Amino acid sequence: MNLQQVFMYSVGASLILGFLSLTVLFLTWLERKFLARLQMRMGPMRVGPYGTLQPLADAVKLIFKEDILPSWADRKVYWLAPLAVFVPTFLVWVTIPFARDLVLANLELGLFYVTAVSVLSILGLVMAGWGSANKWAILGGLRAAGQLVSYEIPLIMAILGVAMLTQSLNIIEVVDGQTRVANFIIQPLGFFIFFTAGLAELGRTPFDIHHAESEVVGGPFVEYSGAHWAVFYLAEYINTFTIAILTALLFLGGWRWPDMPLDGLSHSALSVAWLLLKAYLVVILIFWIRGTYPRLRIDQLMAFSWKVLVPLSFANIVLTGVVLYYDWHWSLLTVASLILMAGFFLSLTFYSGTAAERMTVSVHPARPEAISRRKMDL
Amino acid sequence: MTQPRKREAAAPEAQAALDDKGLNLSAALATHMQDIDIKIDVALDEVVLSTGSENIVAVCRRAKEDPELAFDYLRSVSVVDYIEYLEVNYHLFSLSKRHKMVVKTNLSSDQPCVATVTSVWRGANWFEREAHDLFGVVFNGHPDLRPLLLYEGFEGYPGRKEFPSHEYTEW
Amino acid sequence: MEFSSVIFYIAAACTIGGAFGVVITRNIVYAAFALLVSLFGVAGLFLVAFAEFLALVQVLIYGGAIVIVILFALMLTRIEDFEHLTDNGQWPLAVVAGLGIFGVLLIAVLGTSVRTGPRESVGVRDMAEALFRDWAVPFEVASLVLLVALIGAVVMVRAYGGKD
Amino acid sequence: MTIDQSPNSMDIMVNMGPQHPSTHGVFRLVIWIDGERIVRAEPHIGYLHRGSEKLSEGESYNQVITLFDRLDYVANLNCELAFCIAVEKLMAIEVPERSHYIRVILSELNRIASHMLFYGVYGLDVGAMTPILYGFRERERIQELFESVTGARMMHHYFWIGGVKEDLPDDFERRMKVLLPTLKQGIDECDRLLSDSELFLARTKGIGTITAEDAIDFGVTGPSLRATGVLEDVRISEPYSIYDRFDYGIPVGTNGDCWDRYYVRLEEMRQSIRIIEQAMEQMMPGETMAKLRRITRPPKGESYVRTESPRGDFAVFVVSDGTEHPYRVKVRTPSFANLQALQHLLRDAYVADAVVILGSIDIVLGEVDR
Repeated sequence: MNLQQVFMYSVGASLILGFLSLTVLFLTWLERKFLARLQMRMGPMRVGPYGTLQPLADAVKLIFKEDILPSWADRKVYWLAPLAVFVPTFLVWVTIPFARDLVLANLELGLFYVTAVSVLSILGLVMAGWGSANKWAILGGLRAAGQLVSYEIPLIMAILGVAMLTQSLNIIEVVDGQTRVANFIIQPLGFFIFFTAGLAELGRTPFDIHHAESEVVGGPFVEYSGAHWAVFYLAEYINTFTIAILTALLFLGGWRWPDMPLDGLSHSALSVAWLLLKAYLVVILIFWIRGTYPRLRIDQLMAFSWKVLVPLSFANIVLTGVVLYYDWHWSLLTVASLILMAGFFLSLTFYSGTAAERMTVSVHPARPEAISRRKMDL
Repeated sequence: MTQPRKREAAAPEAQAALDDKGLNLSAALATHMQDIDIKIDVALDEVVLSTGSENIVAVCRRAKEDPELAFDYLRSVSVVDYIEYLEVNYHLFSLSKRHKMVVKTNLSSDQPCVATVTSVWRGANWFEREAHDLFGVVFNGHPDLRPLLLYEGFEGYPGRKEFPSHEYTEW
Repeated sequence: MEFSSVIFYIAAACTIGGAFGVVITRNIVYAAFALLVSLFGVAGLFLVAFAEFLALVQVLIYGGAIVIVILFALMLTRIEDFEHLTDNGQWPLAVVAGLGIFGVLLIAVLGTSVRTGPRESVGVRDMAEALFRDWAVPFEVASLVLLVALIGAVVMVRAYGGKD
Repeated sequence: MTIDQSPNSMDIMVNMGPQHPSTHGVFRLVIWIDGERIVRAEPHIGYLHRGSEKLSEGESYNQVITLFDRLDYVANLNCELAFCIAVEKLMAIEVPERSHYIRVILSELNRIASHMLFYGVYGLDVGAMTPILYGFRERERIQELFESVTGARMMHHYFWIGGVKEDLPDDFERRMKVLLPTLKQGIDECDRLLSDSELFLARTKGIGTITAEDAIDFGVTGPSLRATGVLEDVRISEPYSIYDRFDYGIPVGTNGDCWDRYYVRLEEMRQSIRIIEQAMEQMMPGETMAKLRRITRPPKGESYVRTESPRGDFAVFVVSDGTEHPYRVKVRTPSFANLQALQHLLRDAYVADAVVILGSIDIVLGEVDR
């Protein structure tokens, strides 16, 4: 490695950092606007046209806010924690391509690298929880550790399924493998597992238990304020975008499916646009889920991972392996995956009972002559 | 500081009128509580049962467990400070029979002391704690008489008439 | 100095420094973080040796899972009771054990002829074939042992945990 | 594991509140947790104790109503109603027909507003973000109407002893014609948004159950009691005002869990609308205030009046000594008694359940602490 290469890498890394920061600014605006749409309100409207400058105003506010250090906090761990969350989230982007030739370092083990590095940001959350010397923060840190470690497994297994299909761990090769058919058509089950586990990794709404405001009041971030809190925030949104773009790359065909007609520079430009479009669709889906669902409880969350997602992801791998080994047509995998998924959702509805069984509230007429005396004669 | 007001003798009394349920109840009370020293009276539309403080638990338990009375629901426990004595009111209601009654007992102002009814209705717990807070009534046998509404170490009984509300400055 | 030697010295310093940190620090959580540094150093050494897969496994399993589980256990216990490690009588034994292992490793390293010079990294495919074809039986035995350990842990926790 | 076991030395004590966002006011719940499971819980109240009962003894009867506005600050009119009825009963006042209807209509509207607040906040408690905006949208419509009727959004002082302060505004009927159908639609929308959600059911079904016997024993009333399957509503068990003139339903649950408590309230809003519709039809023009002396001076005596507030049995015990000040006012507030059952409800709960259970009994701290 020579000096020029080092220089190139530094320029590339700072470009990615700039791009990610801008993306985060845009994502915060998009989330607020989109949720506002769901909730019949306007969202930010005052700063700039349609509130477009609101993220900037927020950023400025956060930077100028006082950084508070709780007196009992473990100073070193407390200040290091935001960094420990942010660095891995950023490092993941080293190997994420925007187009075939637009990538900082195309690692042969790209997919494995992504999973390995992204695990590390859990450590930052645990550090934040412990360093804050706050019981809610510790509780949140523990929840984060438990949740993220368990959901790592189905996530990796879903990625493994994709790797088996393309016989490669290189992300660009994975995308190239989807020239004809995107992976989400071949492996709907894998797509479902990856997206669900990805949501859990992000700590987004049905799985946002580690910083649930109504329970652990922000979890590991309770005591943070100002710029340090902003770093957590930045990391969280980068993570969201990472999962979205990974979904687009691994399952939605990246820049390939359906294939681009153009060549050369225009091809690259179009590729990036196509990829970002897919990624933003996933982002919107994530926001939509946030606006719709309540949160799970920690034991339900764990049970869902270990009892549902992990067995399903193993089934996905076995199915893929069988189909690949006997060299059957890919549509067989689709059908088998769909049957498994349908079985899962059917058992879910069967398990929770019919609408009539769930309805345990009945209305009794209040007219004295018509009162039926249920349970009154105790 | 103004003298606490006493009840004026000259004021007119409110008219009492019991409905059918009340009449039935006062008749039933006379037979079902024969062995306890009680006095049955009427206040507005409610049956009033007055008894000595030593009989409170017995009366309440009888009122709850007797199938004819079946007072399963303790509406509230409230204390009225009549300067010379404190009156403790147990407002009862029967959810199955839908009749109501108030049990009254008088305690001395200096050492208000009565047995707890938490063993009869668990719901009496906080009502009694509150009465202890505000009026200083000691409920013997209560599981936990720590201050509920006031903070630990508050002095005086702010519910009583003699409490100097207007002179009281804390902060 | 070559670029790879720079990385090697950094990684080696991390490994040894982290290991010393684990032993020296009195704060048990700091010890866990020092262990993390040491494990990352090892990952860096793997990287220098062109074993990228091993390096990533090191990061994923040790950095991600093991250290987090250790921290998890530390936090579930009451921190104020265990904030400072106390000396106990085991350190002479520990020194003996450490020196013993060091001696064994030293003999093993000195007794092996080490090839130096540029090396190609081992491909994932070669590794997979080695693991799942040539060494399939030991691999399965190892996973069986882990399974037994897992079940044993569950049984032990159940025995203490009461009704659930 | 029971809730009252003594905490183990390994259990962590956590203060939930008074600054915790899900305690619905300044309520402090001290919990001892073993991992995520609650081993012991101890509620602490009194942070909002303003001594309303004592203050009442220094005010004239009509001024006391303003203190009652501030007890249950999300269902102010229901509190005013209880005190007015208690004094009127003591004085044996015949309240004019029209003011009865006005009181019923406004109280029921306030019940809907209160339940809508519950609905929204409950959504937040289980982690859903959207319900609160839907709930507040409906609540806002009612508040706007209140503003036009009473001149205030919250602290109305509109029900007076002997009637209501003044007649309804001219456009009241027209506004109600628009309001009621929109409210109905809004309630249905809220219902669809949350009630059937698989995750919401998972969080609330079977959580925080209480049997009918236990609930009665603890003095739990209102929707929380009805959720256990007891058909008990002050409006039918001890009718006051003119509630016996309407045809409506009392929702009753089965399991006494969080979902039942939630859905009983949701259904109650629909029934309230039925009452309001009938009241609007039956209401005739006429006097709104009984002929009274300028200074209210009830005869010597005491009256205890129960009303059905959105949270349950809201009762007022007034002792009069014949002067223009009440001798003693005791307020029996539903949240106070319901909150006693919290320790019982929290047995075997997780930390996340604590929030859901506390939310489901819908306390208002102004009412608990008085």
